[in-house]
Amino acid sequence: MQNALQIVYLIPLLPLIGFLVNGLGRKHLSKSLISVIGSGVVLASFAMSIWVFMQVKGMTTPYVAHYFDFIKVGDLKIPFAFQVDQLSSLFLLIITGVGFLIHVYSTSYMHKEKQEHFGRYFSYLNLFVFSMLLLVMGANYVIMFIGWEGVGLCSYLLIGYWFKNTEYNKAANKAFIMNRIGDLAFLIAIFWIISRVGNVNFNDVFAVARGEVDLRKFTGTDITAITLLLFIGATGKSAQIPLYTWLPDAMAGPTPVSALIHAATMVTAGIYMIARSNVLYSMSSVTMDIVAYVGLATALLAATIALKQNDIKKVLAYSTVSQLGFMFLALGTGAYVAAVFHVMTHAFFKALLFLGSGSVIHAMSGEQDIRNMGGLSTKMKITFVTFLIGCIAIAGIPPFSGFFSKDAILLSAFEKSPVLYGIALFTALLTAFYMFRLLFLTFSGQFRGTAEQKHHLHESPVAITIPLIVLAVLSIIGGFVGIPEVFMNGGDRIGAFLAPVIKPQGGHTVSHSTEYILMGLSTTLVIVMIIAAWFKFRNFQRTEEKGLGKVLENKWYVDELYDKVIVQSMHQFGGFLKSVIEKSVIDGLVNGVGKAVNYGGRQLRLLQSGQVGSYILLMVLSIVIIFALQFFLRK
Amino acid sequence: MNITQILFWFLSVVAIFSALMVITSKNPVYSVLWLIVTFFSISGHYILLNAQFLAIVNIIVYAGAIMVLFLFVIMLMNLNNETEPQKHRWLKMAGAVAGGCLLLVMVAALKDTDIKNQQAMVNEGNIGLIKNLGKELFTTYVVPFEISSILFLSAMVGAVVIGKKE
Amino acid sequence: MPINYYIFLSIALFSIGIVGVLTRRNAIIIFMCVELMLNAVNLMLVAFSKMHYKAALLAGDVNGTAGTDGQLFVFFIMVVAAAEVTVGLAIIVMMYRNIHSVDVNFLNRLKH
Amino acid sequence: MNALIISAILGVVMMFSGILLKQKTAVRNVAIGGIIILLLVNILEMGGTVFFKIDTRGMIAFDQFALLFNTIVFVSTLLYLLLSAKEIEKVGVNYADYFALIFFILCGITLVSSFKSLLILFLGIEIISIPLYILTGSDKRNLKSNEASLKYFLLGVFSTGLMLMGIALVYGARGTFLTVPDPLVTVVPNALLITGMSLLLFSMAFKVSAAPFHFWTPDVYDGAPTVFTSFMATIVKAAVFIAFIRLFDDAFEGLQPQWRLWIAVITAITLFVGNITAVFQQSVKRMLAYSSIAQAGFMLLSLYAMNTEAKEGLLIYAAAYCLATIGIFAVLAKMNDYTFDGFNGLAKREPLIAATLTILLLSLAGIPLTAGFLAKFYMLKATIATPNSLWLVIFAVLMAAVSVYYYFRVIQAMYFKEGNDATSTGFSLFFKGTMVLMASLVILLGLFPDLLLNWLYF
Amino acid sequence: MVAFFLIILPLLTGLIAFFLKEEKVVKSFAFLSSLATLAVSILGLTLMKAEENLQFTAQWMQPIGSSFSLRLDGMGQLLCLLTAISYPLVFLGSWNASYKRPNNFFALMLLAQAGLMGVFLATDALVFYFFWELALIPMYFLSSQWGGERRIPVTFKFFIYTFVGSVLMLIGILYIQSKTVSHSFSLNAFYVVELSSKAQSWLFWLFFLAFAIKMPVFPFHTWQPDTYEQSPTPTTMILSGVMVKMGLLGLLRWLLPVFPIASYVWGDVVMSLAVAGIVYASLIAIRQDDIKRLVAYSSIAHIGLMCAAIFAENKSGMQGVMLQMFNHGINIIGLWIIVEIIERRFGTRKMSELGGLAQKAPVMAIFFVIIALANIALPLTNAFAGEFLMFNGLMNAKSNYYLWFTVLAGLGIILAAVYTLNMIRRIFYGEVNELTAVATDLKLNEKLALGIIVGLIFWMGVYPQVLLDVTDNFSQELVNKIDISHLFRKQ
Repeated sequence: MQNALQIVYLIPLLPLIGFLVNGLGRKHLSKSLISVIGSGVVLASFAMSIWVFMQVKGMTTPYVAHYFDFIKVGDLKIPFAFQVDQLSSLFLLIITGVGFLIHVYSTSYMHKEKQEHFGRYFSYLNLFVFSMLLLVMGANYVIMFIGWEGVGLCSYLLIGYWFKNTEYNKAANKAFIMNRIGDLAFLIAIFWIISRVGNVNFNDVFAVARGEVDLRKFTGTDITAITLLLFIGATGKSAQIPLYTWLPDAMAGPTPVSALIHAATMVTAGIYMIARSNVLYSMSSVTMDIVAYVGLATALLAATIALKQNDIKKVLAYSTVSQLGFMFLALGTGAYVAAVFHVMTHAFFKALLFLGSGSVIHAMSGEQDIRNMGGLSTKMKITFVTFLIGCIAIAGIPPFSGFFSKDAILLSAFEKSPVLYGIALFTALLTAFYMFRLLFLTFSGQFRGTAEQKHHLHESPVAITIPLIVLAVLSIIGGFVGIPEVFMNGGDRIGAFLAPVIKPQGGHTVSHSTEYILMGLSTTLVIVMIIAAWFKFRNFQRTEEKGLGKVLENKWYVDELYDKVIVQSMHQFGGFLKSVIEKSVIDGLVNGVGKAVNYGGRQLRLLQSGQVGSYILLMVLSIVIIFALQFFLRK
Repeated sequence: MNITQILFWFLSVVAIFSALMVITSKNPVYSVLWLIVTFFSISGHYILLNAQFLAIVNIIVYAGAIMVLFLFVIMLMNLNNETEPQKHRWLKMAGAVAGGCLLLVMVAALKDTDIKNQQAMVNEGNIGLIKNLGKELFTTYVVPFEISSILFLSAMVGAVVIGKKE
Repeated sequence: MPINYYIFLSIALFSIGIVGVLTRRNAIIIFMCVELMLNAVNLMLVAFSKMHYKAALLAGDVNGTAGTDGQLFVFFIMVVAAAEVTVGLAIIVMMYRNIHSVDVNFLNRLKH
Repeated sequence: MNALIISAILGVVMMFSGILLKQKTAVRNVAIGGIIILLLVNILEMGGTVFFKIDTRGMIAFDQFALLFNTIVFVSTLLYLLLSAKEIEKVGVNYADYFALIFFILCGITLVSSFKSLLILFLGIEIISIPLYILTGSDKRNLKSNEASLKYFLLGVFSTGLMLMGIALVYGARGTFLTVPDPLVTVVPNALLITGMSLLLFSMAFKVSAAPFHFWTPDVYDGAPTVFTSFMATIVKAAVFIAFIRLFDDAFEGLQPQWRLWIAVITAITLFVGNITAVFQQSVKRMLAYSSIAQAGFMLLSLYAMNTEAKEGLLIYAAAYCLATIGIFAVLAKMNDYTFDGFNGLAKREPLIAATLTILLLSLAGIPLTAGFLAKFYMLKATIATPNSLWLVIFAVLMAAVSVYYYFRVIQAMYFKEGNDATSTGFSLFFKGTMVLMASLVILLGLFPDLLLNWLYF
Repeated sequence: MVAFFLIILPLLTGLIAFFLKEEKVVKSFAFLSSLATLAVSILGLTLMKAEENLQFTAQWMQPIGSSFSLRLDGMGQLLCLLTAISYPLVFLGSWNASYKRPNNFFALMLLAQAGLMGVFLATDALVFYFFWELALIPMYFLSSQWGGERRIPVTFKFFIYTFVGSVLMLIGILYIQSKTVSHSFSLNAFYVVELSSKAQSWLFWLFFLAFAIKMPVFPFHTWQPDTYEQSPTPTTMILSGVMVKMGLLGLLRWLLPVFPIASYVWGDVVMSLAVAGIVYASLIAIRQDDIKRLVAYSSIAHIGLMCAAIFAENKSGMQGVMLQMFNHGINIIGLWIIVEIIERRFGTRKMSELGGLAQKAPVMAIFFVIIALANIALPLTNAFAGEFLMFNGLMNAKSNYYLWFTVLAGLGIILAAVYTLNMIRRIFYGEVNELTAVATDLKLNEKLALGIIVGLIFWMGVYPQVLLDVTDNFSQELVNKIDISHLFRKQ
């Protein structure tokens, strides 16, 4: 029954409708109605996605739905078309599923907002879901880019949701602009592709890349350039070095937003894009290496920073950056499936963690500094348990979901080179350490907040806890779709599922024994780390950071560096142009002409002395000169 | 060196000398007188060229009427040498130099024209006689002649407009 | 008589006139110098007229009237000169009435 | 021929009208009637009906070109009288004589526009100049006027001397005064001829106030009574230009290589001096004097190019320039304050006058849709057609851009600045009507130059 | 006939408007007239597509080889539509503003419209030049009569500057005319004229100067920010929304096809100027505090991109420019409308003195954000397709430095985001101050105007094909005209 695919356009359309309804009616609709509409549309498209997912399973070739020509100039045709295949359908599930939960969560979390702002919030969320769906469903790079910029816009709007706060707006601008830098690279990549292929449809591009279309061809440089440019685009969206600094600041937005956009979905767009164009990437080893190294570096850097952060959301933000780094490492080592797998699991547990932190903040009436928390485990059981699950999942302890995906990544890293593996493992350990630091500081020990904070402490309402529970369950079982071959033959269902899109490279080169050793090693070390964290932070008293700790607390001063080197110098230069070049040089020249004319007039005037004698003298002299020239120069 | 040439040279020297005196003499009255001398010598040239009519008219109109008019005016304003202050020396020099240059360039320009070996017919050729001129004037040149009357008319009107006391 | 002599003579007179115009400040004298220039022109015209007459004779038309126009032009110049003198002296007198001087250097109200 | 004789007669008539008629208005009406008659007879002559058949022995030729120009002159004079006849009466007691002199000048103009002999040219120029000396000095109590008149006179007679020298030399070379010598007289460009030609060039340049012979212009135009400045700056100047182009077209066509370069140089200098000096002026009257020099520079382009387009262009230029300048001077004459500030806020008090004045100024500046643009357009077109003269064209248009600067100062003063009400005497309805007529003429000519030029070819 | 009416309608109504002294009357009269013009231009696009409707020729100045001939080709359609749309928007948007001597104001506005239409329609060089000036003069009077403090010197500089450019162009026109076989000013004669490549080179610069000053392209732009700042905002809307297109149209219709060789030879120089202008203007825009100046500089950047794309000389670029010419007009008019409202309400244009408007005037804020985002070419807004095509054109340009041009021009996108978002933040976000505390939201007419604009933004953003189809043939022909590859094949 194809009809699910025929109406696939409904999936993005419903959220769009939700956006319009909530956006226009935000003044008139009641909060409850807004919540129903907002979450309802997403739920609907979630249902659609499941339906689509069912159908996609068996397909070998992607289904492309062509609606109209977005741009048609000469032989360049850019259709407005959707493409549904295994990869995109998987992402559809994640986006709409997690999205729906977070909508539900928001209904209660944002309930204190004024009504019209409440409506604004939900319309933004729906708009985001719409753009994200556009991004993953686009059948060519341009449609993908439209979604790409769309999600950027929504993140901008949602980060600056509390627009009275200038700091938040600055953070929003920062996010948008940094994304734009990446987007430019993305655009140039698109143009490059057009100049070589003539259009941007995934199928045609990959066909050309595979050399199935003989007339047009990519040279090696083309591939490298295009893939690199695309990757730069990805670094912007997925917060990799050097464009990662916006993500921590993006925590200015409401917590559900951080959960949905800056943890579960948007930031994984980069991974999606690269996985989508895996054909191209596989053809350029240079890019692959770069991707791997950048990913690993980011993972490590972010993890180190996360060690010393005290804002509960900042910690999670850096852990997100770090996890994204892991995913890029996977991509770089050619383990696209592992990357996508980790995207999924990460979506579950990171969303869980963020929502948990949200619940905590909610309970602490806005307090975000973990140094002022502690001992909440007694007050809010569900939150604590789910949060704990999340931490275990991210730390990667079997059989929680994080373990499987991370293990796959580590394995592929090991295959590439043991060094990579070593660093990756180290990072993983750091992850475990800082996550449990967070956990212990928040939930164990004594309460360190103010009295009336203590008085207000309470478990969050159902609308918040239910999504937590659901996500917790998912974080536990989510890993079983990708059980390594060593445990169970054909356990890697996700790999099998994605096979039509991502060609599985042949079986692993490492022997099973080594694989077991690696797993054991990582697991034991992680547990050791957790225990270490327990002893260190069980009962915490604040101390002034110094030395490396201070550097870490200040995020290696990267923000300051950027500010000095780029922002400030640009401002200086702009000011220089404005006040010197524009005023004095260019305009000075223009006005100079006028001044010169005026001056000439003033001087020439003096020739008109009023004396008859001098007049005649001048006349006679000019006559003499002309005669002289005429008769002596002519000869 | 026949008599004509002697006369020519004599008259030329007189003309130039008196002309120089016109522009150098301090007293305006002297200038006028010297100018009259110049006119007479030019009339001499006319006679030499056998243009009697012009010679006579020159003496009557110019030396007679016009210069007398000048003389009257000068007397009327009783200008004499101290009434005319001197120009700045350098301006004078500049003027003299400019005029000299003009003379030079024109002489240089005209010294070797292709008509330089042509002759001006002297003391014969009767076109200069009143009879011929009159005939021409009242046949061929009657229109310009009448037009010149308009000129006089306008000059007269002008003189009245300017001169009349209000 | 070679025509050049006459040309140079009249050019000399003409230039003297110009020098006079340039070096004197008395309006009347300047005017007189202009008259001198005109006379130089007259002389030249007459000389040319006789030259052309002679040329015509040599060309062979006896009792031709070639060159008459030159002398007639001189006549017209005199006419015009007379007219100019009347007007000019009138203007100079008017000027004198107002500023009691005929010095052209005092004519400097209008400048720049 | 009609115009020549009628104008002379009218001059005499005006002289006597002063004695016979006592009211000023009557005299004025006679003058206006006279100019209308003049216009009619001239148009009749264009149609082919000549009242006086006189054999001028080829010294005068009233060809279509000359007649058309005369028509332009008479029309402009008519408008001039309509606008500023009143002002003429204000100048002095013997107002009738002023009209007489104006008619004598017109007589001279008909001569210089149609001469075929240097003698006629000479007489014509003199008939124009001598009355002008008078008119310049006609405001006798005003020292400036006296001074202007004396300066004009001295410089004028000096240039006459130059011209006569030139004529004499040309005669020496050619043996005739006719500008179109019969082909039997072979003319080789010898030194005599070239020198004479150059001297004529200089004296004519003086008359049209082309640099570096322009020095008299600002002083004289500034000193003379504004009404007469208007007349001599427009109609007379245009006439002398026609004489200029006729002279060099007829007499010295063969010598083009000798004079073209000098014309170009003089044109460039004139444009430069005229425009640049006008920029810094404070008095509108003096600015207009310099602008007339600048416009002369543009007209000189027609001499430089010397082709059909140039001649047509010169006619259009003459018309456009006369119309515009006469109008501006007419308004200026009614101003109490000749500085730019005198025009402040005129648009508020006299919107109609301001609007028409703006159109005229735009025409002078050469903005499209006005006759002024078309005039300049023709000049540039003619010039660009002549080989390697691009530098001159570019220079010319740059100078035109400069000219915009000082013309627009007036517009700015009228529209964008606040002023007090006492700066101008009132404008009669008749005056306004005439101004509107002029403005519409300017626009009409700017849109359909053929209206004028078709007269040349029928 | 359509072509003729497009000009004569505003011309006549403009002249009539001079005599309607009553403000309300003249206002509505002008508005109706602009609506009528819009109707005509839409007719030309839809019902009366037939060629004979789109052409108009009348005898005029026959002797000098000129004739009053108009033609409504693809680009003409587009730009006339833009002009026709912007006028009602401008009138509607600034309905609440009141001017002294309103009759002159609206009359001059309409006359300017006639001039613009003429420029867009003329297929005769002389007529083109006439309208070129005719459009300029009313603008000059509008700006320096109803403008700000320093209006007189500023607008005068603008006038002289553009005038110099145009007279130089006139020389070029005259020269070419003298070289054409039929000695005619008609466009087609210009297209087939034989010029030596040397002559082409200097003629190219004569023309380019005129257009560069008009657009304006760096470094001939210095008149523009001052003029935009000093002019009354409705005038500024027309200046920046429509008038700058005169320069672009000049390039497309009168420069490239007439001097294909020179355009190819000098293409790199021009593109470098344009691209330099993009970065330069954007950097300056970042440092602006005055909203008008900021928008002015951003406009310079946009125009620079269009100019560069034109000299990419391929169809993608051309189509992009066409699209962008229209959309840039719409967007910037939208921006000006809001700027004008702000200035009228608060008497200041300094961003440092504003802030927090989003709380007091949410509707205004939403409109402004949408238009501003359209201005930085966010996908699914109208500017995206245009800029996309232009960049694509740059990327596929013949020039050897195409990559550099693309990347540098791309910097413009980022910088545009920087200054636009900062502008939004500083005007609308943050806490209110005592100035903005009393702010009120949009009035109905303003809502209407902005609503239309936003509607257009999304329509053109989602389905730009509407416009692309209009200009498709034109661009194709243009590209064929300027293709000089056959010359190389010869050698």
